[in-house]
Amino acid sequence: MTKIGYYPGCSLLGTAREYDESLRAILPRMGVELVDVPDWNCCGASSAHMLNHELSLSLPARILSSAENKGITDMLVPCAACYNRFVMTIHELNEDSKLRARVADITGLDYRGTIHPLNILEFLEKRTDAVKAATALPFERNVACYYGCLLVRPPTVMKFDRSEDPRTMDDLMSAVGANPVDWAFKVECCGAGLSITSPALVGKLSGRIIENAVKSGAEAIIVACPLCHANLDMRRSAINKAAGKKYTVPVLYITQAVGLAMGLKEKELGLHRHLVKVRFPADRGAAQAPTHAQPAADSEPAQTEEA
Amino acid sequence: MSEFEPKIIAFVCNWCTYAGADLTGTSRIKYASNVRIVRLPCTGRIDFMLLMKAFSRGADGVIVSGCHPNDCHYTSGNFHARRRWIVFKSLLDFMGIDVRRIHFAWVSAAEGAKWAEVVNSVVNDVRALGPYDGYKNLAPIAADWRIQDAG
Amino acid sequence: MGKKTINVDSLGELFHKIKSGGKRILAPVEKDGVILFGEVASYPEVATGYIQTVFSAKEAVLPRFEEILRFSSEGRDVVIEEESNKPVPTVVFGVRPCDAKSLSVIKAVFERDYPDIFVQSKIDSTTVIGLSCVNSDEYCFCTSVGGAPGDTAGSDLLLTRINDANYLAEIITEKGESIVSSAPELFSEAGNVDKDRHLAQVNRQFDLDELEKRLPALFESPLWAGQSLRCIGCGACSFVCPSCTCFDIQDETDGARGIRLRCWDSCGFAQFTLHTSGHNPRGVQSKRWRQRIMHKFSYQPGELGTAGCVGCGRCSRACPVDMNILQHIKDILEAR
Amino acid sequence: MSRIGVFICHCGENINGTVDCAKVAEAASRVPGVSHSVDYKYMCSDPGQSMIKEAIKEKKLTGVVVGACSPRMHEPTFRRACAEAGLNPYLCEMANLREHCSWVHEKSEATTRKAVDLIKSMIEKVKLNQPLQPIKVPVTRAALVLGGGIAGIQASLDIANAGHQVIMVEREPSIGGHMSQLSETFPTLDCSQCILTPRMVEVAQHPNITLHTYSELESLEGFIGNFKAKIRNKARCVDEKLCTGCGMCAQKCPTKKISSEFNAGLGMRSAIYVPFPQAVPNKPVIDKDHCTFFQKGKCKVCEKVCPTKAIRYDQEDRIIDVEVGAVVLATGFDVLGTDFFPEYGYGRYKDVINGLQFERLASASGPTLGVIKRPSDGKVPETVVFVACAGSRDPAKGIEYCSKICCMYTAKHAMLYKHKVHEGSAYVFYMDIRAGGKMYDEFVRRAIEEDDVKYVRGRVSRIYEEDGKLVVKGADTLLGHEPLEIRADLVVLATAGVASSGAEELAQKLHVSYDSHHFFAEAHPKLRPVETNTAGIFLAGACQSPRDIPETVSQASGAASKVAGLFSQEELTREPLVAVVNRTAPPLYSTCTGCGLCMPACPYQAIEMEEIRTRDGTVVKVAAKVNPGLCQGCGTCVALCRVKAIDLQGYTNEQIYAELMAL
Amino acid sequence: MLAKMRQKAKDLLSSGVVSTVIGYGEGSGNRVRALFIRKPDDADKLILDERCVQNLAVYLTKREVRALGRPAVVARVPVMRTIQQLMFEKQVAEGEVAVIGISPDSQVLDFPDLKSMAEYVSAIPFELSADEKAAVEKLEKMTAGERWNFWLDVLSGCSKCYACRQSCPLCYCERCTVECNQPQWVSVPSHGLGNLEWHIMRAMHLAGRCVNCGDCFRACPLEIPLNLLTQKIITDIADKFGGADEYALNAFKPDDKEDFIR
Repeated sequence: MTKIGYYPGCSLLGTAREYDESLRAILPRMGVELVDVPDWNCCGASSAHMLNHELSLSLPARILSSAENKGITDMLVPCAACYNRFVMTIHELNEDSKLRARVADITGLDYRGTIHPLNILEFLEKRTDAVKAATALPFERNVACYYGCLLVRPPTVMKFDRSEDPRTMDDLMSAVGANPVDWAFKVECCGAGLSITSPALVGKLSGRIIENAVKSGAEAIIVACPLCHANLDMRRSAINKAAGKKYTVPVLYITQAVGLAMGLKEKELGLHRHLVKVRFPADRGAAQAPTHAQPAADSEPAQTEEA
Repeated sequence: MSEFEPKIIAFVCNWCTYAGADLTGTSRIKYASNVRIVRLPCTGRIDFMLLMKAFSRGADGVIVSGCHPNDCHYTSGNFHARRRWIVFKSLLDFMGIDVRRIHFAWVSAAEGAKWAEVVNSVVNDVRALGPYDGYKNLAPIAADWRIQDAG
Repeated sequence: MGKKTINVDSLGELFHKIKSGGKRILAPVEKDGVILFGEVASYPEVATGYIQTVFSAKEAVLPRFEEILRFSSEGRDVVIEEESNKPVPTVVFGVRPCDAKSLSVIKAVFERDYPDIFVQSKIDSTTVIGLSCVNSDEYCFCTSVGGAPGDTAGSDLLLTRINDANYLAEIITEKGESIVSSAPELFSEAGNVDKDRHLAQVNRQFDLDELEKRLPALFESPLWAGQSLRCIGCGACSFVCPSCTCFDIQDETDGARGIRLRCWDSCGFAQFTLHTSGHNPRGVQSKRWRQRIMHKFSYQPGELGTAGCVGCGRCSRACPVDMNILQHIKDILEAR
Repeated sequence: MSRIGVFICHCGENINGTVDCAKVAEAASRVPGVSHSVDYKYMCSDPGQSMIKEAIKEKKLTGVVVGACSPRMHEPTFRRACAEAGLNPYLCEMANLREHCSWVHEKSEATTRKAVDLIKSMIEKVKLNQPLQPIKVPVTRAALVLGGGIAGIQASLDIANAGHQVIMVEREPSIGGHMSQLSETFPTLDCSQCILTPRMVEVAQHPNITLHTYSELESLEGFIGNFKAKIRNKARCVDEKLCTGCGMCAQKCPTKKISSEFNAGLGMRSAIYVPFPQAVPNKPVIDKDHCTFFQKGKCKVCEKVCPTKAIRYDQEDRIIDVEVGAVVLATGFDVLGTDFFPEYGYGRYKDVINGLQFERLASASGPTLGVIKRPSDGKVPETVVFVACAGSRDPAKGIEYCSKICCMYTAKHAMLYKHKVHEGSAYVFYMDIRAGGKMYDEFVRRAIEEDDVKYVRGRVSRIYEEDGKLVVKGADTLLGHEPLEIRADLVVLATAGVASSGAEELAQKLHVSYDSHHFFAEAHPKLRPVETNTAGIFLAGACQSPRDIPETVSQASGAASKVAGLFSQEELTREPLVAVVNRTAPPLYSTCTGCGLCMPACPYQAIEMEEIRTRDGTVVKVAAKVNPGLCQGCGTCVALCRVKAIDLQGYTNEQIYAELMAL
Repeated sequence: MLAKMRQKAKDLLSSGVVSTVIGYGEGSGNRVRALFIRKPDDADKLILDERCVQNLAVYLTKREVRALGRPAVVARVPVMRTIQQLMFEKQVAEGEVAVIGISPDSQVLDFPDLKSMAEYVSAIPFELSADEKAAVEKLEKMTAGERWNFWLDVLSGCSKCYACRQSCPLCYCERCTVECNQPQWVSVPSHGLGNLEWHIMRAMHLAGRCVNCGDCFRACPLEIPLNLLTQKIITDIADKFGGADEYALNAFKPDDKEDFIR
């Protein structure tokens, strides 16, 4: 059993409990054991980020330092917002030594830079074989993989996959037997935090994502971020109102989809917590949607993404 | 002897700073007459030993100036010079030689005013530092003669 | 001339007397772990418990660099000032007998065809207080070249430690006498003292005459190349040697005036015999190494009647690559 | 003993106003080695110069120091005067008493003393000056032009018409370059074939031009006036002498399904092909990668049908050696493909094409014979969106420069589309329009006002296919930043102009510096745009950075005039202020230790290693040697050399040392 | 490990691959000296212990040694690094010298050619030891006046015997600039100016080349810490230029950082 640091963050113990439950369900079958980061605090997400620069760095820095002190090197951070904050903090602390010293004063802990935060896709991709091996019931559905923004932007700092047309989740879903469809809204904005201040706008933005996904023949939308799930699933009534149609396409976390492919029960994966019932029309097996034709040559000049 | 007048030797490149000094002339901008200019084709041609010999010859301050980076008439002379000065200035400082008496600058052919400003500021700085006796007393010849001159 | 004894504690007073007589005192002092001759004001500054200084007392008479003359040019003609070189009356204390002997070697070189006023004036104004060797190391071989740990040659006054309180003071020259007479109360009559008992044991390693006889035949021998393979051609052996006397003349000018300086040079340097034509008769290290041995043990004895080496062992101690002259001389004597 | 003449100029009152010239002359006369010292009102005047000449002749002077204005002003004048009097010009030096002394200091004892110091310093330097002769370098009066586009064609014609031999090397089977792929050209909309083809024929028939097509430069050695080039003639498998260009082989060739480079991948061609009808030379080439005979060993249809039996399957590449005096780089540029843009679908959508492909659609000799059709289903598009600045001016994509010509050809494309599909609607997404040439802005206004092309100021954020249409998501920043979606049938990206492939390797072969985008670097952006830092190698056209045809042609003529100027003299003479590695008597032969650390420092690659041999040929030493043809005299190597083996004539170590010590 | 080295020396000699093996042997007193082994059975005189530190590469550029035929040299890491530098400066060509490598933990290393030796030694990070860094920092922390007095005092003993130059394998120039008298760059007599100019020139001529073997310090009769100068330059070049250039002074980066040019 390999051990790996784990930072759940507030959403995975709150509104996105099913993300945590499904994660804890599938990991044992992949031979991975989670080691919680001791005495972790909130990562500050977008609120600290808006209010005070030093605060927005000190909160994640404190977590990183305490994880380092526990000897953790790789730390799984399933929530995209927390992952984004950690990577941004590491980037800024490495760039500016004065800032780093200032943050060290605030947190009282010295960030040494030996820790490496991993998002869920990065983590799973490294263990694709283990996932394949554990797949008992191939998840033969058309799926639209929705990456959202925080995992890939800003590209020069996050340096994860291709920022305009990412592929990691698509590959993972193919690995468990699903058929990722070719659609255009992989990284379009879902409205994020606006779902509190102006739900109608979220209805419109997320609605277009749902619409394009359904048009492309998706039977389920796969996400890797609690905020994406919240907007696409919880705000479904606002979406239906904006689109004037009733969309029933379910929204699953990647960990739930992998869990289903491993034959785990709905309860174990927390599917019952979703607002949009997770049901697939029994008749349709693998639909006839245009398969995601992998571009002939991987002409994506990866280096320009990072330039 | 009247109030101390420092002796400044300037090593300049022909295409930029020398022409800049010409422009200072044509624009009739006055500056201190303590400086003596040695013309060289490029800052790349300025050997670190010339700076050393200038001090041993009794200079109280040295100016080294040439084309701005990317302006060099020979494309890379000033880049090589800059590397040499970074190493050489650090070595002199490490040996305790008074690097406040050595001034490096980029003066282009269009910066006549800047040349006058550089010379004036160097002359004032070095005048405040006084004669560089530490270096001059190293050689027996200079030590006695300077006493003779001072008498 | 006479044997006295002087107490160790009264040396301080003797120094005081000499200083008040207006003389400069040079003595071995310790600086950064190295024993060198340096100017001292009082006896406590003098280093003890060493076998040999790194540089010899030669500096008192042939300094590393000294001014020969000055010149300045007015328009077309040149004005020369010569009398700028007036030696400072000096007492050199703690000179080992081998060093003291070397002063006579230097004197012989600089009197050979015309008197060198600079060396001559310095020798005349220098008084040598010798200090016999109580112990020696494997590099010393004074006894093989006509010297001895208690040899009086070259010293004006020779002190030999006879017990932990007193020195035997042998007066050898008038200068020695004048030192003693300047503070007679410090000295007391010495009974018959067996000096040799207090001296270091330096047994003879080779026969100097045998070496002198054998060398000329070895001029073309390959042994020089073999011996000098590891010699890197620096000047350390010549500069530390008490009897090396080669020098170079340099003019240093400052526009219209200048100063002519004499400074040490070494036959070990590759460019020492470089001709302006580019030819160098001694272009390889083996020839230079041969020259060093031949000069000291063949040419100089033949020309001046005294070997150019006093067996102090400094060259072997200072050599970065351990060219041990004693070993090499023994190899030469065994060479067929 | 040197006999130096010192001549102090009053320069009217410019010097004598604050410097006591008589006192300076008197002081100089007392310096050892000075045998003549006078001052005069105007040294540079005729009487002044004749004073110098008389003094040289009368007193047989061995050196002259003129205390006057800046050497950058009158050094040539006084050196010429000395030469006329029989004294080697490089034994004359100037002390800058005006710009560096009289004009910048008050009238005082100190100013005069400074003038005396400057004169004394120059006197000491002149004592050590050596007589030098200008360096004579023979010139081979033939030019090598790399690249057969409009730049190469124009340069070759100008040089050939100046009466010199030209060797043109073109990589493709035919000359013509990108211009031959264009339909009409802005701003006059005259058809590019009509204005280009006559020039191509003129090149082929010009007696002074030797044309090597389907060939590449293998290597280039030597220096200005004395280059030796090796050209690789790639095997065409067709005997050019026998072939009449009838085209039967291409017609009968069974493999027809190879995407045509000339048509930018929109049309097809056969395995043995002539790129386009007006190709020069009009001789086919066998594409070995796709020819069934070369891949599978059987077919040989072309050999059977060829009336003149010109097919040579066994033809080998040939290396040709030529000697040239100058090289003109005219290798042109390329246009980015659509697969470069992730947000526009990575080139997956057939109906998203680039500018060159639209040119082929619009061209009468193109795959659609000039009818604008969608590559996917061949239908005539009703709505076309043109996207300007696709890739250019985008640091995140690594291309921060503006490609200069896209605004113009985008307006042209929109205009051509509207001329052919009147009722179609054309949108152009742009940041700002750069139409700075003659009649350029008027051309764009015409597209907007007469041809009703809708210009939308804003960037296109994403293009994706939905229900057979291309949804173009953008914004109109002039009309209230409203997000805008256009459902287009065809999208044309005005992609960035980039350096032609292989530019970096070519630059390394020629030791020409290039920038981070692999465009060749000019010697000076404003004052020497057609030269490179390597003497004898010139630049023309878009290989230096993207530019339009008028600028390319004028630059090509500029380069040609430089070459003609170079060839106008029998020999090249250059200032002898070059570095020299010393040679001394044996056994040292040179103080240079052969460490070679100076070589990378030389910006002109002028230093090479030389084996010094005795008469019987044994190598006694390997020491550095400076090629006087290449050395420009910067002296970086001289200051770098630990052992002072290299010295710079005119600024030798001894001279500078003496100059410094006399100050 | 000693036996293996001796055996390797014997093999090299008996097989005729080399005609001389340069190694360490017992010297006078407790000292070690360089041995030039010509016959295989003399190889037993070779020794290898903590005293064997002299940089034997100094003999590789000596005409008399090269005249004996192809040499092999016992080479610890500093000596190997020196040979790598000599190769870079075209003084030693591939195949002209054989190397009996000694790894930091004193294992005998076999290298088919000098290129593989160079690769081996460049893999070992080139940096000053802790106390060398401390010594340099101690001086850097002094004021300029204190540093001036320190160097004047330390250099005052120098007699210009040039043991520091002759013991340095990278000072192989046949006519050293200090012996150039037209112009007289460095004053010959060993007064304050002559010594200062000599040691400045020596340090600058080793900038970007010195491998910090310490032989100049060991060779000086007065053990003047003149390798502090070359160590300071090594630190500067690593800090300011990243130390990636093969020779720092004939390369440059357009954006070399400095804070003193107006």
